[in-house]
Amino acid sequence: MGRPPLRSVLRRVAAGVVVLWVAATTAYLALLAAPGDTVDTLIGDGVDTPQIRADIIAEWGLDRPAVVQYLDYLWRLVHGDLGRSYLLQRPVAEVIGEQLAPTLILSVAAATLGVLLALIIAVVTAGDRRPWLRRLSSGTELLLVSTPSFLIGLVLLSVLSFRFGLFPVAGGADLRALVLPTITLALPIAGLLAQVLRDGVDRALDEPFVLTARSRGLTERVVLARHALRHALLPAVTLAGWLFGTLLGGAVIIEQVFGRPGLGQVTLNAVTSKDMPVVLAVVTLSAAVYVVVNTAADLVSLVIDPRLRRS
Amino acid sequence: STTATTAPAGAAGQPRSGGTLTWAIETEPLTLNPHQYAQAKARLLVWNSFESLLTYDDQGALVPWLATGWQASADGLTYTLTLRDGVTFTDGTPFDAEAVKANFDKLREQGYAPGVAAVQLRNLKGVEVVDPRTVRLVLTAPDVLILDFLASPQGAQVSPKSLREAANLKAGGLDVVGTGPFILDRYVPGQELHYKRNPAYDWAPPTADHTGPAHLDGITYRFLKESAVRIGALTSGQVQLVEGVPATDVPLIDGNPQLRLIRELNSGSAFSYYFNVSRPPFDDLRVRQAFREAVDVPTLLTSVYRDTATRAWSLVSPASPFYDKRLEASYGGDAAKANSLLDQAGWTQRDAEGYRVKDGSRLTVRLFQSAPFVRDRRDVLAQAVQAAVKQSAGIDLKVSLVDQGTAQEAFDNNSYEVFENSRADTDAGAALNLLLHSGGGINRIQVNDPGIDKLLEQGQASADLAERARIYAELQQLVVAEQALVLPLYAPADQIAASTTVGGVRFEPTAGVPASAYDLWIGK
Amino acid sequence: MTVTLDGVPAGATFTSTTERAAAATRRRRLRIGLIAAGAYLTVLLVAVLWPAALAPGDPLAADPLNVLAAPDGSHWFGTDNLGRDVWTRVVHGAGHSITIAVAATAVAVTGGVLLGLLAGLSHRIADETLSRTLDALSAFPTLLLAMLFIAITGPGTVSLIIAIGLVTLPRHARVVRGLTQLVRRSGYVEQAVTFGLSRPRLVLRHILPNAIGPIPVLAVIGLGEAVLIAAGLSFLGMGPQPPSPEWGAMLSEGRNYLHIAWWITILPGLAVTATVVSLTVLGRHWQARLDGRHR
Amino acid sequence: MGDLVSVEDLHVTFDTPTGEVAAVRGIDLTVAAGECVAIVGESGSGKSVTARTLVGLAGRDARIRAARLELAGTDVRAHRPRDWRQVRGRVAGLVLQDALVSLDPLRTVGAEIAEVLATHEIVRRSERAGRVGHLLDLVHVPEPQRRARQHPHQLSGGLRQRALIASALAGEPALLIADEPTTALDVTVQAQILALLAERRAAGLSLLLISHDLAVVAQIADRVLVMRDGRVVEQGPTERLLRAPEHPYTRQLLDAVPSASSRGRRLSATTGPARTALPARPEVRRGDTVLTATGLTKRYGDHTVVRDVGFTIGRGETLGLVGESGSGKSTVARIVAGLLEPDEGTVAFERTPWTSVAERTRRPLRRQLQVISQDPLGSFDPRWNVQRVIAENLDPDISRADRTDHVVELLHRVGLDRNLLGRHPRALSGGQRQRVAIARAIATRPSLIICDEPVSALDVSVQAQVLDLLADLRAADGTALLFISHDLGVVHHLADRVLVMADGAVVEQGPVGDVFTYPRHDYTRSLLAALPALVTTGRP
Ligand SMILES: Nc1ncnc2c1ncn2[C@@H]1O[C@H](COP(=O)(O)OP(=O)(O)OP(=O)(O)O)[C@@H](O)[C@H]1O
Ligand SMILES: Nc1ncnc2c1ncn2[C@@H]1O[C@H](COP(=O)(O)OP(=O)(O)OP(=O)(O)O)[C@@H](O)[C@H]1O
Ligand SMILES: [Mg+2]
Ligand SMILES: [Mg+2]
Repeated sequence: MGRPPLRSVLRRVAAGVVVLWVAATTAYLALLAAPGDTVDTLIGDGVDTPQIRADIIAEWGLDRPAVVQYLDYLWRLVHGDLGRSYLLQRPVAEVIGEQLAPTLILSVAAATLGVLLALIIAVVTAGDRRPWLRRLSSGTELLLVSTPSFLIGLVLLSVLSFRFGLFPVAGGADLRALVLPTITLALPIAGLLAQVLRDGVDRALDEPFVLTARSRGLTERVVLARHALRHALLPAVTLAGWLFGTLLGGAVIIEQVFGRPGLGQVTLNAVTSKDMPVVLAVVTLSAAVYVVVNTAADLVSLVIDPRLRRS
Repeated sequence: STTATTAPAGAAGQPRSGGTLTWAIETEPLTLNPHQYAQAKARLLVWNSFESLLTYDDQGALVPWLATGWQASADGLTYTLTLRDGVTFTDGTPFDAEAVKANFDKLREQGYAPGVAAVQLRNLKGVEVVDPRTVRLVLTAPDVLILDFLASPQGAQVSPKSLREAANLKAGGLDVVGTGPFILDRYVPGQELHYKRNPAYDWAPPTADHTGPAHLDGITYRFLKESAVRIGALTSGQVQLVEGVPATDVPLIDGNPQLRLIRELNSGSAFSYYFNVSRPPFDDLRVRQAFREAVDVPTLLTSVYRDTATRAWSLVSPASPFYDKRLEASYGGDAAKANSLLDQAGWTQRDAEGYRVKDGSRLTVRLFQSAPFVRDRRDVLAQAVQAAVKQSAGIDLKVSLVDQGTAQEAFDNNSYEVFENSRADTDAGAALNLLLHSGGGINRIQVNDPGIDKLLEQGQASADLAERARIYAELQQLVVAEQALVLPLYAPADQIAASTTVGGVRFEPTAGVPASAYDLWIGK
Repeated sequence: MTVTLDGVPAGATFTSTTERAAAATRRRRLRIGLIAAGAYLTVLLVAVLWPAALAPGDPLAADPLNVLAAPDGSHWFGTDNLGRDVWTRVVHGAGHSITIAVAATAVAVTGGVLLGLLAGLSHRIADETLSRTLDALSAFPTLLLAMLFIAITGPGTVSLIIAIGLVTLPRHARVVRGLTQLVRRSGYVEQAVTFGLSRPRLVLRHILPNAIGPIPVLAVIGLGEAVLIAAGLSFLGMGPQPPSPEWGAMLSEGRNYLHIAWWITILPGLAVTATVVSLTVLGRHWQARLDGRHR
Repeated sequence: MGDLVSVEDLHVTFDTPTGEVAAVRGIDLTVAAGECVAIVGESGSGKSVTARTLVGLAGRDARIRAARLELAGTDVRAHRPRDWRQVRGRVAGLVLQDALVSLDPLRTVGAEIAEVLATHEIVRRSERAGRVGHLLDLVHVPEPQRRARQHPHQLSGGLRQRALIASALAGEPALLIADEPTTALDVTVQAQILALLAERRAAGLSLLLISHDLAVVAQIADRVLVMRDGRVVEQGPTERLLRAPEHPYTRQLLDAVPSASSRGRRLSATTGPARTALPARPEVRRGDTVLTATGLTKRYGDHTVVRDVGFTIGRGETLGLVGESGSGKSTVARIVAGLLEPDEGTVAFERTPWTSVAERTRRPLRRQLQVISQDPLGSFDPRWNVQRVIAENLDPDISRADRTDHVVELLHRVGLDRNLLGRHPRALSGGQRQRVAIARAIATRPSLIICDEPVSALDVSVQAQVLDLLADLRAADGTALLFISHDLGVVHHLADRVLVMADGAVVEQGPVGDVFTYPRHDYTRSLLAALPALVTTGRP
């Protein structure tokens, strides 16, 4: 009791591995199908002669059959070797490794801020107590989730940074440089999560057990915090996968807007320049994170909801 | 339109030593190893920590740098270089003939720098160490462009120790060092580069403003891709220098007393549209001429770049010593002429959308822009050209902004009619070779003209500047005036915006790109 | 979205008219929102079907001598960096943006319904395989997957449509799969079995129509999302080709002028936001009505 | 004085988007200290609203008007939220109808009870755990310490209801309001809960008991109020009210209760002349079996839910199937209906093998066997209207033009008007829905109808109508019924023979009279003992 049974955890991990493999393979095949071959990519807009082509083919082992290259790729992947970047001429693990931290910091900061904001908004505006506040807030949330995040970022940047110089424009070292990107990334998250949470709280408040709780003489605040909120968290937790996607996808755009280093930039560059090893690594990495995040979310659900603990 | 202005000395007062600057640049270098250099936008970084054997002065003449002199043999097959004494790499390795040989050997190693080995060094047979201060380059065929290579970033000298031991030699990094006035001491990918002063530096080239160590204690280059962000960072005082100032932001800089704008044309080739002559409709000279007449270049440049772009008349940049002035005002901007040329060429009908039609097919020409390499708002310019040729001559220019693979595929399949390009080679001849020679590496327009080939070969074989200028002028007449292979649009320029406190902001002579940080200093 | 609470602070219990008035206002507000959304969408529809009615000009007509003009009487959304009228471009761009969103959603819905139905009706192994594939698909962050796809096919309208369709497909598939399983085990399907219905008839007559119940609503809300994703991709330079006045492309082009000509970016941005908001409001209202009917 | 509750002319009205709903329209109610007052009435008559109003939880949209509204001598009409909180749990405890959802599923039972102790500061923090155990013990929860640490879903329905009562008692209120505390429970468990409430009352607690089941309240209430449409139609001491009901509605309610004594007569005055005899049962030809089941066994994992069940149903016979929740009744029904394959055993329908054959082989005979489920709404395609629902089961050969006529005729047979044709089942009342389901079932003139708890979800009076209808149809068509119910009274009223199931096995079977009068098996006996009877001669 109380702990998820080992078997279901193992099942999840196995399913996760399958997802990983499918993701990596799909990406591999997709890139294979892409127009222009690898040699073209490596040449870029540089000089192009048969000799150069031959050199490149020899250097990267591109003359091997596609199957062999694929198996080699999987084999190295299993051993944690992500290959070398075509574009940057460095080990992919290194490229990604050094760009991971900024993205991670931004994501964690944004996720924390977003979730906190959402919780506060949901708790303050749930129910019918302050109808005007609720209206205001749900309108704002709708606007936030309906506006392209780069637009929000650009506006924040123009006003707070260029116009008033409150925050540095770019850079990753300074803690103050983290403020605007974090807000930009956190706002849509807060908007959507707040809606989901408030919806959950509202729904929970409609449940008979809340009526029972009220009949015990509890204050509204206690009813909300102790009873309704936990129920509202359940649907919110299942959004973990979405949250992760938003963070990574958002990072691509936010890093571009704010000129921050990070995985998003690496990804964008790799995708636009067909830097296959890097793209594959990002795909595999994001699939791995997705699997981990979703498994974690499942486990959190188990902790929150004892009913799920029956196998 | 304005012409290039060389930088005024800048800030108030005399050069001072000390302090650090932050410079926002547009492009993060793909590699920090000069041998692998491929991005003109990264050139200003190279000369901070690396140096070449020769360099250009502002007349386009070669002057000594790490080599004090050179001697070509009468047959043009051997070049003997004497090296400067007392130079050391920043890792302590002495700079000598062995080091130069090590660099050339590395460059010709298979798989290390295939582009360099196949093009610039294609005529190099070998390098001989005569004595510690003398090296000899032996060629298989006369090739004056080898000297241009000696002055190029790819020819920069890297410490032999780095060449042997660096962890990621091709990518470069803190462990790949040269002899420059600065030492790279921090690289945060995606964010910034930081250089500190090389205190031992004492071998500045004659083109520099001063000698001895650099003025600055250090300099940070921050990568800010978005132009609006760069300008924002400058106006809000977060950086002191910005490169890549878009035309639309010029008034913003001009209107700010704390800031000033410095501008210089690049050398090499002008940004031009080249016509693919291997397939219709540009196999017809009249259509090529008509396309050129249909575009009113000055109006377009004004609209896209305000008044900051310099119109090009030739594919050779006006900043180059080989520029042929006679081409100026010799063609272009005559819509009536364009229409009559097209009528003559048989494109007489019009379809519902107003495009010209012949034998049931529309006068469509395709231009592929490879997204990773689009800069200077060339995508916007393309749209402007597109609108112009439609409005004035009924030509359907299809512009596709695509990734490199797709662009490459279009080239491989010969399914394009227009090809756009500009090159920042210091010696325009090198660019012309690649673009116009029948065997050229980027002869995308597939011109195969013995006359052109012959002129190009003569230009490469001659060592005399005046002689070369004459040859290349003849070539430009042939290519631009007679055959109308190209529609030159503008001369790429670099614009630097800087805080007025920063002094010594310069451009590299001849190349026309921002110079290294060596001469920079901070006034009061 | 308004939820009436059963038994909140009971002090309210004894108040009368003010409370009722408040409830009435709430309802009216809701309706005002709905009417505004409907009105906007109607205008949008006109812009899509007959843009010339709202903006007779040519969205591509450049006016090199009048670039970056601020909004005024003649150009009431101002002009852009090539002197094109922003209002005309926004109106004509609606066709592009909405077509992309509609087509992408159609791709997502068609694919999602088919896959979801297939998975929901299949037995263990086939279902697992399909579900895992969908999982793998959703394991990519939306934007990354779309970027990858576009990187492969090259940018352009069709790529954009398929990419957005692809990334939003798993959601529809999941809903349909879950509902199919639910419906398959429901009382009425079981009942229909006792009437002797054959399997294909069962699927066509009962399972499919009930399993796709929420899809129209999801699709409407998904439309808004598709507009957003398209804008994001265009921002990254993976959208339709210039000089197409597609909204995302306009935003992307305009961003470099934000500090000197806000209207090039902000006004198309508002069009995007208003579209997404209106579609969401409409979708939610529809959903609430469906929920009300089922309760 | 001494009255704990004193209400005069209470009106409760709800604002809804479709208009006002007057849920309570002027009732008077008093509960004296130590008294047990019951409110009975059919669904929607305003019972729950009245109960909730007493603790100020009628809802935000509710408007309340009363000439007098006093709790423990205090006028609560002007109470603010803070004042109400002092009332709730302390003056009056509330037990809601459905224990399954009335305890927070995410919290332990102990935490729920302790919450009351903490809110009203009944005992010090350190003593709370002890007090929780004590309270659970008081309501006869075995192993109180362990149960306190469990979550609601780990408790059976009966235990959950006890825990809920414990939490309502924790604040030591003088009054306990129990809103249908036994509705969802099995008879045996129901009896235990009633005993528990009686015990608390004996200990001095006042009770306001709400139920739709007269038999339940008869057991412990001192006084009964009969509500209808928000009004009290009759009230008085239990004994008097049951023995000599004055109001026709009360009488109707009493008549509608099916039992051994109601066998053979009408339950509802609306389906025919009141209290008259039903049409004769069809003649049962025992030799001519419609369906034979032998050795049916069904397992889920290592849990055997049906164990070696066998029976036959003769043509025209009604076989009753009773048993507690989870005893496997529905599983048997699903096997017999050919919706579930048994692990062992066979079923023959109309002398044709019915199990272990392909669905295609069953299809021709499908029309002969129909199913009516407990939840009629769930058995209708949610998109369809009444006409389509019924027409789906018509003979496919009937021409399009005639189909409507057939549907109308079927509606008529089940006592529904043709103006319901275009309606959505959702817009029908429970009784109407079940009639539509029946109309659909008889459309094929089946030889056997399986009825799985067809009346469990209905009010007594509606239940009475449906039962009468089934009896009428059975007589007219000679249809055999497999009638499943957990209500012994209903089975006794309707069935010819009965099958008693416990834990998946048949423990007893035989003619209804024999089994219910002389039960041989202990389980049957305990079921019968727990059955709350309408004892009109006085309280037990
Ligand atoms: N919050 C509310 N808003 C609107 N109408 C309500 C509300 N609560 C109850 N009603 C209506 O008040 C009437 C009485 O409801 P109540 O719950 O008291 O019935 P009941 O006698 O308890 O029935 P049941 O036996 O089904 O529980 C019903 O018609 C119901 O629809
Ligand atoms: N699909 C299933 N998987 C596992 N267990 C099941 C399944 N269906 C039924 N059961 C179990 O079989 C047992 C008998 O269920 P069944 O529904 O036949 O009981 P019942 O007598 O009809 O009860 P009720 O009166 O509550 O309807 C229960 O314990 C139930 O949990
Ligand atoms: Mg009730
Ligand atoms: Mg059952």
